Amino acid sequence: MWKWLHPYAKPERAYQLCNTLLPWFALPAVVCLVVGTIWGLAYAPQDYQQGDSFRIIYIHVPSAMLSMSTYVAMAIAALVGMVWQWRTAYMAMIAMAPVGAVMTFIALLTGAAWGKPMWGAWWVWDARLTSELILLFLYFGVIALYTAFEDKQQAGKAAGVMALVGVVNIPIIHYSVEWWNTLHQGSTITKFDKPSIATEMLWPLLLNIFGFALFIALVTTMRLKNEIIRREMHRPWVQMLVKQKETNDAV
Amino acid sequence: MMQFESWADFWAMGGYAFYVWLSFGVALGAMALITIFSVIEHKRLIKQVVTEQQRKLRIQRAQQQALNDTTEPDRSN
Amino acid sequence: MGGVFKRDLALAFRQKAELVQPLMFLLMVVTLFPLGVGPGPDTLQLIGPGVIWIAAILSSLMGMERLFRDDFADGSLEQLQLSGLPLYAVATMKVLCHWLVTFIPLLILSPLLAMFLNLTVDMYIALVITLLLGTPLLSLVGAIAVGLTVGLQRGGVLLALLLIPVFIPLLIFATSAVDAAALQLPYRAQIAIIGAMLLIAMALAPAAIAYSLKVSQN
Amino acid sequence: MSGLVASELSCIKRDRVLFDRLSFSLQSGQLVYLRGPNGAGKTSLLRILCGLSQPESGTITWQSQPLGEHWFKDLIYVGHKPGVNGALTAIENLAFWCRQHSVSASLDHLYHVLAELGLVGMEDVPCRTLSAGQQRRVALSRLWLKSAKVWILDEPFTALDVKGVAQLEDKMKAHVDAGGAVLTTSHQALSERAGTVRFFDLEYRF
Repeated sequence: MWKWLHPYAKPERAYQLCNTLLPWFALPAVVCLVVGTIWGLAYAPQDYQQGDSFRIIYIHVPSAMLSMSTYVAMAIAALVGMVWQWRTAYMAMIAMAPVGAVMTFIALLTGAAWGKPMWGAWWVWDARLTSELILLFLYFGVIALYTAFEDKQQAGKAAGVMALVGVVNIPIIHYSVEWWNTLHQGSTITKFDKPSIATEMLWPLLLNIFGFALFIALVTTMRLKNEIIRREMHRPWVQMLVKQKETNDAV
Repeated sequence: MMQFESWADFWAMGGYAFYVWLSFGVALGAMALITIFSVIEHKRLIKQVVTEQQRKLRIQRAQQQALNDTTEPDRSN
Repeated sequence: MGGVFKRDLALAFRQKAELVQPLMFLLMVVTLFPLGVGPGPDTLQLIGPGVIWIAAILSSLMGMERLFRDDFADGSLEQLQLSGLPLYAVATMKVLCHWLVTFIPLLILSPLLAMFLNLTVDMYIALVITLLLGTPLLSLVGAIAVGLTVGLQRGGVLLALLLIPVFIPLLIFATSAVDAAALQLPYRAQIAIIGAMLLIAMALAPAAIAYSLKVSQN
Repeated sequence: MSGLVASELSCIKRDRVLFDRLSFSLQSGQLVYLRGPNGAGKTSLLRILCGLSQPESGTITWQSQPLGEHWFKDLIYVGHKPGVNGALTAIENLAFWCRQHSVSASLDHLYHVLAELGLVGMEDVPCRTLSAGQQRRVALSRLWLKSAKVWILDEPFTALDVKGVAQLEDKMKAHVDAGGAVLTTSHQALSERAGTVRFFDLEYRF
């Protein structure tokens, strides 16, 4: 795998790979999201307890799940960059950060919108919501550190270290917040636990999880392309590429 | 099999319309925004490369000009 | 290695203002709380552990920059890196020294804080144990972020941004230990978890600090 | 190949290629003078050769081995930043440095070296009270203290007065004559006192 992957460490090859992958992410992402969402909204059966408000699950759970996985993916990219000195790995890491932050934001907002009818308050210091909030802070940290550096090479490395520190911390944060939550839980709070979710409810959820994952991959590739161009602006291959594009557009 | 009797029912979401549509709306909006921003950024970067190329061309031309200017008096003599 | 330690200690005592200022900050932040929420002894006891720990984290963030800032700015760090000594060991020494001069005074100050916030003796004992185990963790993990931001002109707020989320678990376990002590409950579990986190940090942080300093030198 | 050999070095700073596939060698008995306009990457090259920062690609060897402890033992680097702590005295700074670099120098010797550099009476005042030129002398006194084979000096003449420049040039010549090697950059030309100089040019690249 190493032999096969290595040429893609070169930004130019990575850019080409992005271009080939893009349609493969875009189409299935749209299909999964559209089908999953319509199915979830209109065809999945009602929850006998929560009524139709449970339908928020079809975006809350995928975004919450994938916001965590995106952070882990960032840390893996950072590790790859560190171990094998791939510039593109750092670029991929920083391309992921805003997407992950958006996912976290969606998870937080949908959590709040779900919480209001269920708990009667927009914000409840529930374990999962609190972890999501801290995760959002971690994303902010990585992005802020990256933008603080003038030299983006250095920025990538620094943000990578912070992503790794964060990823070591995520399980600890998760555990600690859960501990804290059970400790301070005065009133009975019905958690988001999905009590034996019916299969008819599950299929659209799986579809949407898939769709969200593909969407994240899609936006990451788009942003990675941008990052590569920004960093390689003065290289001949970028200039060739742009020239080619111009002539194509002219015709 | 659709779970709702009518369109009106569907939009009402069993009384939870505001929360459900808020969630889906914001999610859609956020996802659309980040996609659009990425596309706009791509266009901006391509434009930047083009201006960079033109600047380089100008510099080259100016240098050529300067070279011509210094050699011309020699020819007139 | 001992040289680094001695020099840093000497430097710390020569720049006493930098040593004392975070402590004064800590004292003032703690004073703000009774003024803000009212002086009811029960309320104070309830929020006390959290207040002390939050104030400790904030004040440690204030003084944290000092860890590598001067050495980076004047080039001493370059010379240290070229001395052939392993950088992680040098960094660990510096962190140890920083911990001694920042947090030992805090521990000395802690009885006063406990009195201000009406903590019981049991709570105070738990507080001291958590401070003893938790503050080295602050220094070790903080040093990674300091190493990363040392080359930046305005690293101060950024440092807090990076570190506060990372310190949340420590805050939770430490305050929960003191709360447990208030109710006469055992709090060994919390202490054990903080200890475990400290051990992980001791194992991983030196390498990470060394790496981040190298990144900053690039 | 003995000496300091760098091959195929590339360096990218702020997404600008400073140099690409650059090869360089420094042998004993050579004084190499690195020239180039501002922003050409002189300091970056020196720092990479020292082992302070990593090149994008390429290898550096010292006496046929990759840079490591044996290299640091044979190197003195004096950079833009003097590496002198302002709160400590010159003697304290140097004593600490000697200890870190495993140089055994007695206190008397330190006083002697500082006196030779014209810093009599300034040995035990905090360095921040010294002038820029005096601080530079404290930094350069390392060349008198450690017997290293290679000196890498980044703008060593900055802030030095005429006498200081001459003294440093003499020292560099003596070092080269004794079989040492010097790599330096400067904005002012070296005078003849420094002996034969090889030039190495870096160009500014867009």
